[in-house]
Amino acid sequence: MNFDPWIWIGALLSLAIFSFLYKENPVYYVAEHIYIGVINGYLVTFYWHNILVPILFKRLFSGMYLLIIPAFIGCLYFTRFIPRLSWLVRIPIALFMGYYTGLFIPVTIQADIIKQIQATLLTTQNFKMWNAGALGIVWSVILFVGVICTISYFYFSREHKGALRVTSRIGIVFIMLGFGASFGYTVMSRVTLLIGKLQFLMGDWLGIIK
Amino acid sequence: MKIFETLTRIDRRIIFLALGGLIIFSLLFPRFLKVRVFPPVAKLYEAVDKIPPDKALILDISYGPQYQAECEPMAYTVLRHAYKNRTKVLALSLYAEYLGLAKKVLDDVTAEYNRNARSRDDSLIYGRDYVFLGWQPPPIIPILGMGESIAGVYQIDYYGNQTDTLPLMKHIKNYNNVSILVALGGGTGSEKWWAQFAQRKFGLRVGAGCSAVLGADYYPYYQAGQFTGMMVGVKGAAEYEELASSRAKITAERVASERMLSLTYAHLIMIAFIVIGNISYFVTRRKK
Amino acid sequence: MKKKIPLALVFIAGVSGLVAAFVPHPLVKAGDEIMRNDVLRIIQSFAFILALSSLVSVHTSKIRTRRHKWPYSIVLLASFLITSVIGLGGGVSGRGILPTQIGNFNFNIQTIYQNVIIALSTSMFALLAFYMASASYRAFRIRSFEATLLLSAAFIVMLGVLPIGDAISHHLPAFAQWILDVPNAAGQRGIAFGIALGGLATALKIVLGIERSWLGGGGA
Amino acid sequence: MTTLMITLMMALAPPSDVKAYDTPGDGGSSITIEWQLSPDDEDIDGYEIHRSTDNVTFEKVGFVGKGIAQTDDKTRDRERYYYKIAAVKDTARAYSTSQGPFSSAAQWFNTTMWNVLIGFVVSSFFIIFFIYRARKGRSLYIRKIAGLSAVDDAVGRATEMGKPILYSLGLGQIDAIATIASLNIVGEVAKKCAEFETKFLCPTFDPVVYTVSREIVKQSYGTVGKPDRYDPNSVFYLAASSMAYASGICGIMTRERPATNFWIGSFGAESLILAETGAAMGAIQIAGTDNVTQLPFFITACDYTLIGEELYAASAYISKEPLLLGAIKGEDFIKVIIVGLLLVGSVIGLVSRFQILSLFK
Repeated sequence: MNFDPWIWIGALLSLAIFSFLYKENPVYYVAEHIYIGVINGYLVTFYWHNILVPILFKRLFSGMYLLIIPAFIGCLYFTRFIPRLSWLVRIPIALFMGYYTGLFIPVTIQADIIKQIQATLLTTQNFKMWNAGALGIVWSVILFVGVICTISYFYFSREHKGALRVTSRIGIVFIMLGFGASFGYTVMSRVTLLIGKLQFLMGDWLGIIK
Repeated sequence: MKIFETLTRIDRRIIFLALGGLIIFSLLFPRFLKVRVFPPVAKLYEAVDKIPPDKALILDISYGPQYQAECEPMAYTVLRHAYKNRTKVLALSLYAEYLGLAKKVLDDVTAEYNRNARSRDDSLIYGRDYVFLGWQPPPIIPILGMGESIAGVYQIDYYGNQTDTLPLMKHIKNYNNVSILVALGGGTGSEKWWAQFAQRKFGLRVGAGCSAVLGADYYPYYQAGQFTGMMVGVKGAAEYEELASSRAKITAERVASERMLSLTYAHLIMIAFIVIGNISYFVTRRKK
Repeated sequence: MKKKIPLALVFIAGVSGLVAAFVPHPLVKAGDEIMRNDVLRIIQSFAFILALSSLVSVHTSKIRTRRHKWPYSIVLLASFLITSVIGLGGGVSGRGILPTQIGNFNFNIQTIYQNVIIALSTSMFALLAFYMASASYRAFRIRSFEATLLLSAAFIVMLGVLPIGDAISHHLPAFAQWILDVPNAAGQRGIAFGIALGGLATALKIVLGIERSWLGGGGA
Repeated sequence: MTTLMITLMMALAPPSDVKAYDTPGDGGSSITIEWQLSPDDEDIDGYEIHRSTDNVTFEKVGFVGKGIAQTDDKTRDRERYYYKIAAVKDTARAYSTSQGPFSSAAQWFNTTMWNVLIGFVVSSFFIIFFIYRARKGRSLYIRKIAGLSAVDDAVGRATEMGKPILYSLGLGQIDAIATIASLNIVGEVAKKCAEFETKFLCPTFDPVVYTVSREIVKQSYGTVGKPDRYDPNSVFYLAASSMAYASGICGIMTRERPATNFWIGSFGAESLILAETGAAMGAIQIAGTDNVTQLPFFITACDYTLIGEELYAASAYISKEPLLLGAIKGEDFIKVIIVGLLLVGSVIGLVSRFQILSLFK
């Protein structure tokens, strides 16, 4: 058995979390509240030492007075406590949201539309991607049909009747097969993590296994 | 027929108990499971096995605690394999947080090797046989910079030695003296960066080891030849161990292969519950 | 004014973001970097302070009014305070003004991170293994066409990734990989198109001021 | 020694055909250099890039491995540069002839993104066009979305049982589109809770999202005429770390026992922890996310799941705003264009020699 106090703290907190599997209980609640408290304390440290001090205060005091502007905009969040000025909260939010949505538009067009079209097109070059010889053509065609049928499932402005009903049903087949497969694949990763965790408890802490 | 009714609604705690109990049982009585080796791992093994004596292996250990269980066995088995062949090894981590995990692997495997060494020549000596370069931020700096000069990027190693004074570093100048880099990333995507930058710009061969969750994302890189070989999840590590044991005759403990047994139990019990659920569902529904 | 100024700002900010993506000129790039690395990060830190005030106020009010299970709130506030003091005073690497070591016992913020936060987060992560078992038992039934598909794909993959699947048939692992590479990729790609278009439309609506829920007014 | 060096140099063939040009679509300060590999490429260490401003004194500015025939060099804009490439083996160098002058400049448009620009213009046009049509009062049909019709029942059920409703906006920041869609839905759900006087709980992850959602919920209570029923602590910040957030919500679920859970927004691995704990508590659960990797878990553990774009459609649908609905029609129109592009592109790709893939870089 290991007598390092940190190993004990880690082990007991882990057991407290696992106790939730049986049912909710005071031990879990204590761990939960410690978790939320500690993580926010850690985030305070992070925001202070990694953002506010180096990016704002140090530079502000060394002469970059313009930084007072973002600091002022940031302070507008606190107008929430003053009912007459509370609408000013919208200003930092507008800046934040506006800028990131603007940046988002070209990125998503490039990564999620143009690149995906490229990978789906039926061309001899894409057939070769599979390293499967003539079968590559078959896989590419199945993929192609699957993509188009899945898109049709997300066609909202018409009732799914007739041809659209058929294609959207096929789309669902692809979606569900994919979901099942990625569920199955993820199991392996999560179970391994659990095995590693149990090895820590039984080995590093209790010392009953090697 | 009442039994089937109950079997459609097994309390989740029974499932938890069965799963947890089986894993604990398998850990108490460890046995390893033989696995068939698939081409991605076989190719990686070949590449590491055929490293010429004048060239080195770089091992990038950049996984965090969430992927430790999957990626750590990979680090152990690759490093053992390299040591067994007396391949020169440079280890590094792209993230400061994970240096501790990297150091642990390096210390453990080196000590294990040296315990069986009979003479000084036979044992691994720091600076002559292996070097721990440590960490240089941001990741792109070592990835590109080592193409020109490794000692230029890592002017001091993890222990504070002047890197260019180490005997090993006199021969290993840049990627031209490196046969393959094995990147064990686990969730950060760093394996891709090695392929995108070091591989494309310097023609460095890159092998990857990643979590099972990322396997599908990384497979295209292997298919396109950007990864020379790859290990996916604990199964990939077990396949490598299989080769290390059967071909390189490494006798060390096979952690991943043992975990494969626990993993098999876990999968089987999950599958068993799904089957039980369906049979009893089928029976009770027919009755109605 | 209470709505017009924010709407004008969101438009200006949105167009600047858009321009920054298309224009590589150093002037624009420098502006983009200042915006993302300095301005927005500073603004975000203030939002975090506001959020913390919510955390503290919820729990102090619980303690004051002796609401159901209030003692846990003391645990939360205490661990929050202790960690903050150690982190702020002791510094990121434990070399701050506050001592973070007594004898051999080290308690700087990194040690707390390594031993408390990581222990807790990996344990939560490990719960997933159990929950996958219970969720699959409950939901993977041949109840409907969709559920059957979900079930069979998961079944094949779960077997296929194991040595035992390989022992049943050498084709099983390849088949599992195939499901992942072909039908899964097709489904995901189709979903991705929809998400991209929906995202694009929402982004446009925000920049143009058509989507105003964020003003707090709900709807237009 | 000198003789040895000369013989070595003579044995080494230099690279040829050195070409250089201003790197396209960048912010300047970069010149791209290309060359033909040395015939001795197999044996050499790599290539050195040498640069000069006067074509007389050259300095080494870069190095690439063997087998590589292209690189870029950091430059000062408008300065004129000459380049030569050396094949390197140990101390031996075989230089190509020098080429130049070349200079770099900053561009005002990233020419490699022309296809993105076209995509942007075309899709914005259709989305705005259909929004405009909707504004004129054209009625639009939107197919039924299963999770949405359940919202009313879910709120009603919680009211009957006298239990609260829990709504999570996910782990995305305010710039995540899923979060914004979720903000639309949270307002409507809060309105229903206000009407039925059902207790409403909204633990948040991101600080900025916290500030926004608080305003929205407060406003919702005002809209239905019950501002006094609004509890300022109903929307609260929990923790900006995924597993801490999950552990907190698990605790809240077991203490407050909500009858209905909404998981709408962007989620990571914690999705199953949330949904499975909720399912074990017997709550009705409605989920919606655009994180494809988490959808399988919501599908298995929740009663209703809005898949990807359904979430955005739902947010437009639930607000019954014709302008928002118009955008959906526009999106559908673009889908038809995409399918058309796929079909036409494939035909061109199969029958002609035209490199169709190059259009979609």
